[in-house]
Amino acid sequence: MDLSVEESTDVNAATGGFSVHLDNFDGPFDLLLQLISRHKMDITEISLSLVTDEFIAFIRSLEASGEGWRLDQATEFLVVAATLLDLKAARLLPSGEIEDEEDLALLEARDILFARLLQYRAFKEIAATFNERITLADKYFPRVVALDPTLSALLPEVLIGVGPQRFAAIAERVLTPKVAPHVSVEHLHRPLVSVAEESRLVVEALRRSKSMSFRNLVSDAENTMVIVARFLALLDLYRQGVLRFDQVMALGELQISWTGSETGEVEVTDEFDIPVFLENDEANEGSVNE
Amino acid sequence: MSNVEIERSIEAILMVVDEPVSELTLAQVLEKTVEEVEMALARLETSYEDRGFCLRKVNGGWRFYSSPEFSSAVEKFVLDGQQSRLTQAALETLSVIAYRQPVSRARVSAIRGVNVEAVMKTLVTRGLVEESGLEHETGAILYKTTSYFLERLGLNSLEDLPALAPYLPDLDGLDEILDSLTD
Amino acid sequence: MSNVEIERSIEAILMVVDEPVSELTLAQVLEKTVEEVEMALARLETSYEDRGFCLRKVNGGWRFYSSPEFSSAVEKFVLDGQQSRLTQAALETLSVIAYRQPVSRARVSAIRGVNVEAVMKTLVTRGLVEESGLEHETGAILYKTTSYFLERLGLNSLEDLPALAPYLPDLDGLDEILDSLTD
Repeated sequence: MDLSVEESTDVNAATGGFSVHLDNFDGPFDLLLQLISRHKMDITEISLSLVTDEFIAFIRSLEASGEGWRLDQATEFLVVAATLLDLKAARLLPSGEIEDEEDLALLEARDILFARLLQYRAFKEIAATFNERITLADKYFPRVVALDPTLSALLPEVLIGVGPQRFAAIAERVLTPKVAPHVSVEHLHRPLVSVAEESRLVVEALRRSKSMSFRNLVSDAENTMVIVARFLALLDLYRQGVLRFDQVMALGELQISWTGSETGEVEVTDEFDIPVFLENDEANEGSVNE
Repeated sequence: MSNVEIERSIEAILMVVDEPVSELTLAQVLEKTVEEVEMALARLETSYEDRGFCLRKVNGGWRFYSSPEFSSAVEKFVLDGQQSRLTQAALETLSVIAYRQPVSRARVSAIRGVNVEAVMKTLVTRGLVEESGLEHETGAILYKTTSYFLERLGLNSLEDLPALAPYLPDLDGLDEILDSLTD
Repeated sequence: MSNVEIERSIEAILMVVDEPVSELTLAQVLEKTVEEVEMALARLETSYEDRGFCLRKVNGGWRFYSSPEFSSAVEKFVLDGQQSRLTQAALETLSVIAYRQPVSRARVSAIRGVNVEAVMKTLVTRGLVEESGLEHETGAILYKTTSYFLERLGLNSLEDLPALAPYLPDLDGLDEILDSLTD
């Protein structure tokens, strides 16, 4: 992901705002490290508020960028941002002795964040040495030569060492694509059903028939989600006063009659279609940008 | 058999092998002790210092390699084996696995602060990382590096990995705190 | 490029190249005259006089060989039981060739995820695998198993190889999967 962000804030009014230029950042730790190292600062409380401002500005700009951001990244960013914000708030308050539990918790949160950051930085630096090693290792070419015919004639009979069945099992294992195991999450990703869309279908059907049973109205529904969506649409339309429910007895047939206009736009709600995200790691599988 | 004869015999053998040979195998063939063979190998290693080739121990075995300074000349002959480069994300993930193995994907993810699923797949597909049983408590799949990983890094064994200590400040109990956090 | 550099470059090349290399080829690669290369080779030849290997010109090309004085050590190494049993890497490569023949080395490499050059050479040397024409599009050498392979596995014909699970992707499908993973 390449992002170049220009952000002006009044937080740093004295210097007339600042801009953030970051390339190829990879998660919140990565970003924090970049911010800290760009200011050539120790990870100290003094630098915290400046770094916090930049971090938050970065998150705002991500939001504003229109391309949105991924849930798993977003939650990580938010956790880090919230911790930073807490720490910044503590900086703004008059300094004094640690008085209560909350101050202690704040200090602990800072230590934990820094510890994780230090750990990440350690592996990032190691990764650089790995890269150097691989680059160097690629420059050594091994001597790989066939045995001289006079010598290969001396070789004892080769021992394959396994029978045909075992041999086939090896082939099967080698030929099977090496794909990391993957927990299917398709059941968590039911195709989204839009209440607004179903609402339009319901209005259309009712205008045509004037009166329908709920059973008929959902007879062509592919799954339960559609049935639920149409029911929600009915409730919303009822609230707008364009239809009437009749149910002779409890749990009996639900009859719906259209009382609204013959033509024209019916206001369609979108309150049911606002995405709700599950805070579940598995639900975001495969949606990472690496 | 004199020291020089041991050295010359080792040279003669390594000139015909197509895969790395361990000190033990050489010792058995030459009817010498492993120590004698090790010393001979060390002397040979030094004697090639100004040559266009060298002797290296990678992944537990010895063989001849061309010297890296002359790789550009060699590359004109050896078109094969040009490996595609690993991304920064793959390198970072690989280094976490190398130092924390066996390790679950969730833990690697926690240390890097991002979802590592796609990167882990790439590393497994490239043969650098493989499964290594299940974590006792959680049942999560554990991963470790392969012997091909050692070859690619030109390492003899995992013990030759650079120490993590200089990179990771030795704060008292840091590892324990981190463990409890990332579990 | 100094005389020493010419010598070192030649050493590096000859150490890893399997086929004998002519003076002309070396001269072209190093951008030197044939005379300069000849003189460098002569100096190198002399410099190996007390080594366990030597440089020899065979069939118009130069190549490293073990010195004849140490042939008994080399023969003992070759005859040693170590060499008669196939390694796991060789077995895996052999199984890919057996079930996907005729197949190029690049394809076997792609399936196994590692460079198989050394192992393929072993399999050819051991008479289990042989060349079988060229791939139409790429001109790459194709390999197939030999009748000696069938004999050693105790089979009458390739049709007697146990069938693999039907769900395994064929080569084309597999390549796509591999591509998509390593992108």
